[in-house]
Amino acid sequence: MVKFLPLSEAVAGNLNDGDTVAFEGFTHLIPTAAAHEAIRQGFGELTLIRMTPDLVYDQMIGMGMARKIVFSYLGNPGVGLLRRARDAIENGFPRPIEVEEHSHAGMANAYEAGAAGLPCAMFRGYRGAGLAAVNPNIKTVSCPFTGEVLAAVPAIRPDVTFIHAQKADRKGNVLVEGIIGIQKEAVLAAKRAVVTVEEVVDSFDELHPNLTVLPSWTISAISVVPGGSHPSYTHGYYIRDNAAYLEWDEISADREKFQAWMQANVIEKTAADFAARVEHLRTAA
Amino acid sequence: MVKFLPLSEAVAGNLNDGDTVAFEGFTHLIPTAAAHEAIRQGFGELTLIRMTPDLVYDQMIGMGMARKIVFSYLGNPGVGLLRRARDAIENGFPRPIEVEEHSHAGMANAYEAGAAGLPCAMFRGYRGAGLAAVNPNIKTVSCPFTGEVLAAVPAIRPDVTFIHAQKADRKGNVLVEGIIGIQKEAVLAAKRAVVTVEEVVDSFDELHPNLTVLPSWTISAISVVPGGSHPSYTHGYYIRDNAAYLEWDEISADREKFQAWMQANVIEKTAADFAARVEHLRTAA
Amino acid sequence: MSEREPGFTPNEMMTIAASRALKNEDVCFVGIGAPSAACNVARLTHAPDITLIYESGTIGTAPQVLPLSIGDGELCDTAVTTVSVPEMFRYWLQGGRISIGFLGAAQLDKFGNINTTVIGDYLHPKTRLPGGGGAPEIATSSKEIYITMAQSKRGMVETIDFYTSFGHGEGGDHRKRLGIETSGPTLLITDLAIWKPDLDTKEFTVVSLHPGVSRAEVQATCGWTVKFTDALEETPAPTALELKTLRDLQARTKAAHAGTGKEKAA
Amino acid sequence: MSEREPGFTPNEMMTIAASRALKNEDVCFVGIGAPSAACNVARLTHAPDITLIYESGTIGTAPQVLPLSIGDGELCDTAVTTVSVPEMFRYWLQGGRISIGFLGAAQLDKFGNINTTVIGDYLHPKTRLPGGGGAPEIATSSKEIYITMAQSKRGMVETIDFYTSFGHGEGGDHRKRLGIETSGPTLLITDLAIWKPDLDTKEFTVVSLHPGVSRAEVQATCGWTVKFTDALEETPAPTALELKTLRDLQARTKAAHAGTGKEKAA
Repeated sequence: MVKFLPLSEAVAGNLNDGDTVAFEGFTHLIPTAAAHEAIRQGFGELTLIRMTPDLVYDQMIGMGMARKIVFSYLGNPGVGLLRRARDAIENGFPRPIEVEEHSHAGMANAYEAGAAGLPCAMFRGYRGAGLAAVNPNIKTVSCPFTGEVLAAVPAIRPDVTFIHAQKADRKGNVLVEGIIGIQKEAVLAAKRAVVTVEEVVDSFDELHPNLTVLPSWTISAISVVPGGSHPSYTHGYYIRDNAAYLEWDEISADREKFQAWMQANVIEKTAADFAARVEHLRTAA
Repeated sequence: MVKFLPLSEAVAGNLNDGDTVAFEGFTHLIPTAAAHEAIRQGFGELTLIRMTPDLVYDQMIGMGMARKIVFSYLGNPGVGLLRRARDAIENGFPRPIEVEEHSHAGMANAYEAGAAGLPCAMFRGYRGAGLAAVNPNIKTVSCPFTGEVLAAVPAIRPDVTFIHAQKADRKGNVLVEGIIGIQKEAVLAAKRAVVTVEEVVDSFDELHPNLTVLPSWTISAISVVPGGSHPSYTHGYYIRDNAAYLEWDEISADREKFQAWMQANVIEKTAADFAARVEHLRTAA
Repeated sequence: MSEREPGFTPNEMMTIAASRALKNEDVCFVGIGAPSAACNVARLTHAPDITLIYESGTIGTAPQVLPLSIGDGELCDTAVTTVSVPEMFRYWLQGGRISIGFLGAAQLDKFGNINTTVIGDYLHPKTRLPGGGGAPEIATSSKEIYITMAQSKRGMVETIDFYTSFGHGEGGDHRKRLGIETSGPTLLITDLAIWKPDLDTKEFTVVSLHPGVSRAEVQATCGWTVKFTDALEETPAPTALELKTLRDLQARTKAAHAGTGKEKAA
Repeated sequence: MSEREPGFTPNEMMTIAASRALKNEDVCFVGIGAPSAACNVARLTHAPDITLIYESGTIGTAPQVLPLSIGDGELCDTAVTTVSVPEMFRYWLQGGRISIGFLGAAQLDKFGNINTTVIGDYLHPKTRLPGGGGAPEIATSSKEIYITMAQSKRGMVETIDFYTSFGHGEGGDHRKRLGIETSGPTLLITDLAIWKPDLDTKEFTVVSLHPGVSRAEVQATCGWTVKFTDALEETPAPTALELKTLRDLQARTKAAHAGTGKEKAA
């Protein structure tokens, strides 16, 4: 059953060296606080899975924690490239990193198959695309009725998935709303799931019945971390810190500047520091 | 683009003899008014698709309109058997009817594949089940990564789907809420879609962003028919008329009683008669 | 010993015995024809946090009255969340999240195979039954299957007419041979007895007789030669609380559904 | 003739020319790197009912300011509905509901094949770019593809380094030979010209030069030998309304995003 834990305990109890892990969020609700906690605890040899790796994976890769990355868009959203990831791929710094690259459709279908307990996903994809030639995890199946050849990719089944969400109720059910992305599938596909939330409310009784609610028994641990998705945003709580994304482009361009920033803003900080970072971004709700 | 039409015109303009048609609804939101209009207009040689055929298909089959039925549960929900459908299958009365039978998982996946534009669906199903031996539309595919043999069924692609929903806005977007069943997939899988609604509201601006809304451009025609799902129910408007389901068991048990009931309650009535049928079932909203 | 109620019907005993088999941590898929009464009695007595899932898409429901169909509004109103039917069958059932699939049966054989499809030949049936609904995949994707039905020679037969859902097939390791990794039927609760499959043969064997029921009665209402375990027990009679919970639930249900009335004559 | 504005930049001309190509009935998938400015100018001028879909799951959005990422909250706030990412790619893109897929490009060849993956060898890249995101399937599932990019010899090349998304391949009926049934790239709008594929060869051919642009300028900023149609036209300059709409949109965008500020030092 789900446990409400401090983030440090939730991360320590659910992530291990060598794990295949997904910190998911599609521009919205990126679990930055959880990722920073994982960085502080210094895990290594991780296989990082995410459709849009974003700043937190740039940081983990820059810190040398990843042996492999599985992704479909390796960018700083709205800004450009991810410079630490580039340095690892182009120069093997701080260590070489294995790359498994898909399209968004490929990753979305692979997560869906993971949530659905299937060994693989089937879809109409990768036709004429170069990825099919360089990624051995892109194969084909034939429709037994029409003969049409469709793409197949293995299901994604992370050891553990981390997401950030708006709120939990006291029983440990979790609400995700707004741009819901791939989070539900990433949680249901994983062996274990850790959720950071903005707040805990008494009950979800008044919620509309068709919202995206993850029942408590699908989650391993919940940690309350207000501001935990900064510099991404949490719909209904605070807006995106666009300036921080622009700033990251500069910080990540330089190896030393990166290390200094990580030391000051991640290593020497805690999850409790996130609340202050979003104070000026809170919306009039 | 979607048109707001009287139900008689919406049915006449979108249904044809010989069509493959789905009147969907999973206990909730059954499009009874649309089905009765189709009965009044006397279409024939239809292939009727539905997970849970229910009273309206019992009625269409009893009226001799169907040449084939595709289904996964041929019951009167909460009561028992569908006696007109039985008479057609067991005795060929009023005409023989072809049967294509699936499991719920098979039908749900087949609709999903239809909505997703795929030729077939793949899932873990029918293992050891007798249907796999009697339905030639149940085949297998092998996972190209694990070798696991999975079930495959052709996608469902109706010529036209009819559903009932809570409301439309003036632009023709449609909201379905509560037990949403398979309706979204049934609409998106179809070439044409006709929706009956309880009411039209000015705008959906205040709706939660993650509700099940079908954009106007996915729908062919909308007809306002208050009470249009009776004796099923419309969440937030009126409750299920359980007595009518029990009563149907008697009516449908006898060929003459059935004909008399159809004459009095369908043929000689119009869509406008549905509102009065739910008056005593309306909930304090 | 808990207090006992002297008078109860075989059906009440069946429902209450079934409810006792459910645990607080169970995630129970209540399929077509299954006794949701048992699941809700469990929820209202010893298993308050049990998760009940109906195939209409309602997850974690806590109905105050028993639903007449698997898609009643009450199920949605009291659910933690309500999802689409494709999601229900893909993420929740096929995803391996169901601990107990609870099935009823029109015809059952001694290996837990169930027929709710046809009596007679499939193409030319004597009686066309409703069919499987969710059962074919509930039977193979749930970790375990509980079956409950009132005994009769017509219902409990040597050979069923159609394999709507697969139990243990011909017994032994038949499930494994078909690549099915779940346990299948592990419990059968009738109005007369509690049955469990033999560890090797997988044949349902009576392990407990309900109070006052004889071996002969069980055999007289069963179409196959019944096996009884050596250590045969007597099912504890319903407690006062269990009976009251079940009867109150049924009374609330009757009152609520009577309220809908039938369409008024025009 | 509509009123003309004397001063406008090549980029403004590009955005406005692209916006004109969109129709009120279009369902437009605005992919990574694509000029959502063009889509929104169309929506704010001649195509008020155009459906804009961003791959984050927002369907029918009408943002007041341009999103910085494809997942900005503004897109959700103004959408008809917001769905999950798997649903977006399965039901909406793969389902064949998109009339126009709008793509940008880091590298483009004359057959509309696009590279946004790597410069150099895939396994040992000189520059690792962000990759395709939704583009590989946008390129094959949308009924038509519009491409927009500023011209440069580095960007418009004879041979791209990687086929992130497939255009017309080697030209001719290459799409059909791969079983792709959609039309592929039918329009290229740069800062200097409007291009359409030759009916047979599928090579992009200049059909209209923006005001004041010469053939030589187009050739000087393109890495392949440019073909011009016989009936070469001049793109009508932006109208005052078009320019005002675009500039107001960009001003609103700048003001809105400036408001977020950066994290205060601890």
